[in-house]
Amino acid sequence: MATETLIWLLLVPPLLAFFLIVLFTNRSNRLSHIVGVGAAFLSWLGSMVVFYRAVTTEHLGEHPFASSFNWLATGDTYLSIGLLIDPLTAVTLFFVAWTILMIFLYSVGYHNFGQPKGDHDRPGLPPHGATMIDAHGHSHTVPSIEPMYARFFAFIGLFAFGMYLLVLSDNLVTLFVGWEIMGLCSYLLIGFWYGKESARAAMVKAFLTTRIGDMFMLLGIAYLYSFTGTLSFRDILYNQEMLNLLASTPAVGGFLGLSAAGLIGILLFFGTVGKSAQFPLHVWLPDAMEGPTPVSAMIHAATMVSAGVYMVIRFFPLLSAGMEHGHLTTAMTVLSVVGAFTALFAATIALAQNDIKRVLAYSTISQLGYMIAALGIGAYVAAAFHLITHAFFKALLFLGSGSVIHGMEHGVLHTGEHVDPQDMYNMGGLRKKMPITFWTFLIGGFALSGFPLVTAGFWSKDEILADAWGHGHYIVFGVLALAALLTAFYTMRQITLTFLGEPRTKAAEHAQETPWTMTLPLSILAVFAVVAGWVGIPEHFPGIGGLIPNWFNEFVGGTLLEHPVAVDFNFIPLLTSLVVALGGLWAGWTVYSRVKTVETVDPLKPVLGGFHTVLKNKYYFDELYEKIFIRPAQWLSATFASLWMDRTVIDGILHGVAAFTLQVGSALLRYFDTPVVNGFGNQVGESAKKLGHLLRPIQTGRIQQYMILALVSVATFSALFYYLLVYTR
Amino acid sequence: MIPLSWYLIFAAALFCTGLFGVLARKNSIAILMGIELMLNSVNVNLVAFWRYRTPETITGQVFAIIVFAVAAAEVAVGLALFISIYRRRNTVVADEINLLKW
Amino acid sequence: MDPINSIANWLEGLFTGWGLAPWLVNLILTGLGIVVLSTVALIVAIVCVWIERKVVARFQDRLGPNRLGPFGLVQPFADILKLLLKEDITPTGVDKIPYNISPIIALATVLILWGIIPLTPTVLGSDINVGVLFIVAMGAISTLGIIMAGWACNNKYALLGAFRMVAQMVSYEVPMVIALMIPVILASSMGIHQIVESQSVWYIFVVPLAALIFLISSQAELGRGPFDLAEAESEIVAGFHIEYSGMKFGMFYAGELLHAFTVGALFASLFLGGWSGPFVEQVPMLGVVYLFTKALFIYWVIMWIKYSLPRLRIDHMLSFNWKFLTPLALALLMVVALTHKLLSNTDPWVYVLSMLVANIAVGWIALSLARRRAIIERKKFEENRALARPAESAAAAPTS
Amino acid sequence: MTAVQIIFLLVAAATLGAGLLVVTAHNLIHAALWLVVSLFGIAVLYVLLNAGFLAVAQVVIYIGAIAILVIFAIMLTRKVAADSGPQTNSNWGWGAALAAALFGALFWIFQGWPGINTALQPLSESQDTVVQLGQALLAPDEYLLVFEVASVLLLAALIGSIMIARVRKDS
Repeated sequence: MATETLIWLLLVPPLLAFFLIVLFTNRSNRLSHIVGVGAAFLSWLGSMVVFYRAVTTEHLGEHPFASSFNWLATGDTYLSIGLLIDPLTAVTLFFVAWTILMIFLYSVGYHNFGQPKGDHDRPGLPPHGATMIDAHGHSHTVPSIEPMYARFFAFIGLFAFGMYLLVLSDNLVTLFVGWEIMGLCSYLLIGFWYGKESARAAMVKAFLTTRIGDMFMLLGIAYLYSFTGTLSFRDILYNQEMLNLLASTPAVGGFLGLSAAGLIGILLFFGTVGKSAQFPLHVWLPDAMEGPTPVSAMIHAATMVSAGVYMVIRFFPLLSAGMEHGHLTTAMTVLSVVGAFTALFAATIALAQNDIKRVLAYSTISQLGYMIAALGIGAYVAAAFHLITHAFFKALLFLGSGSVIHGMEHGVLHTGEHVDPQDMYNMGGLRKKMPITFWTFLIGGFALSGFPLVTAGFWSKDEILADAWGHGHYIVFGVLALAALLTAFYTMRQITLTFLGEPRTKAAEHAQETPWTMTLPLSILAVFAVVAGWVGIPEHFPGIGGLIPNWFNEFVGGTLLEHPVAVDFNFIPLLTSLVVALGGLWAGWTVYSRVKTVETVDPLKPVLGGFHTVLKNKYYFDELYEKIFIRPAQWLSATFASLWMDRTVIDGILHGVAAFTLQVGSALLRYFDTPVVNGFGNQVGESAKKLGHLLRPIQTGRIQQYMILALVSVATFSALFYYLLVYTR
Repeated sequence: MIPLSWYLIFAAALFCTGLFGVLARKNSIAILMGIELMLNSVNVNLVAFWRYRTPETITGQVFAIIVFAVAAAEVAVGLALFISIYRRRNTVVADEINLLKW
Repeated sequence: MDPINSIANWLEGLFTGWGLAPWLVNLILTGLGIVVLSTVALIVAIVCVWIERKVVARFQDRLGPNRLGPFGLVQPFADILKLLLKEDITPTGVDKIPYNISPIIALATVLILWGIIPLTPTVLGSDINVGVLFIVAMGAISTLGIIMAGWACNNKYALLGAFRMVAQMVSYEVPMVIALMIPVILASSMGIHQIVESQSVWYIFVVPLAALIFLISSQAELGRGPFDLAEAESEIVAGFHIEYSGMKFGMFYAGELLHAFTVGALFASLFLGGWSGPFVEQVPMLGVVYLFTKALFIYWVIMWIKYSLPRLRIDHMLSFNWKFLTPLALALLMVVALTHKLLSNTDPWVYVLSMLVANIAVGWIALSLARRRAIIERKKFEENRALARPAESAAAAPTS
Repeated sequence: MTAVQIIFLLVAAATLGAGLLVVTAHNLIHAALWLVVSLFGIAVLYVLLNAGFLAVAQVVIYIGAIAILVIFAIMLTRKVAADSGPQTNSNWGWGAALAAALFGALFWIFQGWPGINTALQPLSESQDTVVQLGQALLAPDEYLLVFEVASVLLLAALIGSIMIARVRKDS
């Protein structure tokens, strides 16, 4: 089949699955997950075919697979929408397809398919477990199936559709549509267990926070459309005249001396800030952990946050438009500052979190900051590379953490002691209980902290650092290096607390390995977490450099108009990344292998002192926003709007008006209404009656006579008009 | 070589014939037949204009097709109406279907 | 170069040699062609009479006409002679014009179909680009002829027969048109000639289900086989041509037989590759032989069905069409169109095989659905069915 | 006076005559049959206009479906076997006058219209109107919407006519 046809078909299965499950199969859990996973599999299959064809095509960058049609008639032109496969899309599609399929499969196990119904499970609450009487008459408490199993698959189906649409679309309209579909789905999925107060709060928070970013993004899109008259990537990003024009014209109002390109870029970047949780809009991401773990993985690793970065990478030509050698455009400066800061800042917070998923959430924020910073300093390929490797190992880590939690929950149910199955302090020693989870998690964690040479994370991070050094952005380099150090540290902390040492609770002792539907995705993703890095090894790397050609750079670089040159090799960044990775890991191990019991205080506390509390409370950002935005808004609405404005002014006016009107009304009634109006009305009625009697004979009830009358009158009038309009002219 | 005017005049004549049928026939079904004639004359006009004025675009024929569809629908519903009227009032003479009089 | 065209060219040269205007020559040649073609068709009809009688005889375990000439070959001519010599009765109270026109329409609509059937690669009456639709149009006109006949006779039985026949034809036109659309989709043309030419693989192997639907619905179009309610002797004496006698009846009769054979020829052209066969490129006239062989085979199948199956009840006939055949045809059309769109530029074997599989799948699904329905119906019927029981009193009566 | 013109004149005359008989014939069945004749004439005119598809579609739809339907309806709604007496209502004079006036007006408008004598260009050989028609009917930026609406209309008519003409149990 022609690739142009195939890429359209990629979108169909997830959407179809959504409707099928919602409309028909939602009664049967088995059917629902068959439909859901089947749809994911079909899309995955198609994506792999497309990817294969893409990589085997010469000069895909110049001649991508594109197919579009005129959709919306805007005046005499058409707003054309369509799909596009260029190298960037191809690689993105690759990891999106893999992670989505893995996550679908994982959800089957995570929601305890095949387990009995819970004793007192209610829709909207996580399953509490069911008691079973076994053959010997002992009653066990075993995990119970998710009450809204089918609904979950419907949601993630729609979510997958949104992501595919966003990745494949060749214009901002459909990209934004996919973007918003995912926003909606993340809202629905974060609040999937809507029975929990915190989940409800988190879903609203996530929705509103991202909405702020989307608002700016919409502004950017509108500006872009009004400026260029098109929203297609090929027309804007791949013709140099348009870019130069955008770069040369000053922005509306010319504030900050921005160029149009710069302003649009920054506006679009705000969308990304919201979507991929960059500082200052990062607050929603940790709370999004209220959702089921596959959702966290979906949102954080595979799809939504990556989507933000993907959009910025996609618009890199616009952002970098008008960049001379060396010095960055304003937009890029903004990117690098925000990115680098976020990277460091989130990493510091991650140090002090105890919830296994929250740690990962903050590390996600910081890694995304990495990519943004990389883009900011113009390391296009490096950013894309890190996007992909990160997607794989972060999905792996999230699913792994989910598996850990699942195992812990099993233990909790088994022992019946009430401990938080997500708190790392309650774990420990899980490597014996859950070997597969442990090894895969270890691989993921090492990839995240950039363990040298073998892991994917090392290559991508090293490339970013090398770029930063090579182009002489030493501040960014320093900040990122520090962030990398912290990353390695907290990753090792997490691994140590979770898996190493001895079990610190009975629940941890009775934790149990999860079913194959969960471990299989872990294993597959672990493979990618290692090998994904080998496609991007720089040629001049000592020893192994050039064994495998730096295919990634060649391929993805082809997306841009002029092929970006890989920076020549330099030992300083390499040494730096080696030092930070290994040093961080070693430090994490030495510090946290000392934690023996649940009550042990975090060894960092004495070191950092008060600052640790600050970190633990995420720099009090939630409280800050509470104080700055929410409280004033509430106060304004309560005091000003409601009390003063409504009650006093408006009500007062109303009452006054009402009283006045009553007076006037009675006067009118007495002196005007009764004599004049009524009299007139009666007259009208009478005359109408008379007229009716007059006209009565015309209405014979014979349709043909009516028609004759109508035609005669039409003829007369047309003749009249003809005379007036044509002859007397 | 037929001039366009012939088609137009023919269509006009047919249209007026149909109109007369609509205005003057007693039986409702005959009125429907008159309407059919009018629709057909319109179609002839459409196709003739297509052929003579814009032969490169197919618009005229498309319109004619749509008119076919409309005519079919109209006949189906109209005849169904007449049949049910006949069942209730035992007549299809237009003048006797005058409940709405006065 | 086949004889027919060469003769035509020779005549053309001759006439122009006489100095006739080219359009006049054209007119004469066309007229000649029409005459020749319809003569051939009518002779075929006469042969059909013999074949029909022989075959029905064999089906009913008789010998059939065997007295007159070898194998009774001369029998049909005797029949014609009889029909010609019969007195031509025109009952009182008939509506003259329709009464006399309808037999002509009944025969003409069949004859005119021969104008678009390609006999050989080189010989066909006219290659109109909407041939398939033309077939349907002629069917419509024959419907008109029947209802005219039924009404004009001023006879209740005739009118009833005409009503039945028309209801049947109008409703079975729907699946027939849909089934006809499928070869059109495959050949991406409505012209019969192109359809025949584009059959590198006979369409009956590509879309067997469509062929089946077409066969069934044209069986109903013909009003024979299990669908011959229009002339159900036991109920309405002979249907719409009850009042006709002599050659008028003969025309109806010939029309019906020839129509059956024509349907065979159409089926052959649409699904069995028409004139195509070995050595047809070298000797075009072989095409006629192939076409007629295939047509005769289909004609035989039609007779086979007709003489093997009992007559349907009218409501069964209609509900079979509206509740089974039409939905099936629609579903098949969608499936075929989709498959064609998806696989049109793949390897032809993949294409043909997947098309075949799709057809079989659709047919199987439809059949299984119908079977389930039938089981339900039968249950419903057998529940409230009065079973004959021995009378209690008779059982209890003392035997003395 | 070429052959085509002669054919046109004959067909047009037949069609018009049949049309007149449709609106004047006493026997409704005859009127319906005349309607068939005039519809057929119009099909022939389509052929003269190189609209072969329309011609055949005209035969299928109008003669095959509509005319048959009309004949059925007439047969179902007749009190006596033969209609007798004039089939025109009291104010047929008005109708005739209006029709004549309309024809006059149209004729006069044609007189004024310059495009009335447009020369007929032969269609280009490459142009296959059937293919063109199909693509035009199904192209999203051409008449797809119209097509869909028409099909919905047909469906509505189908259901509606069944509902109207159905014999209800209660009555």
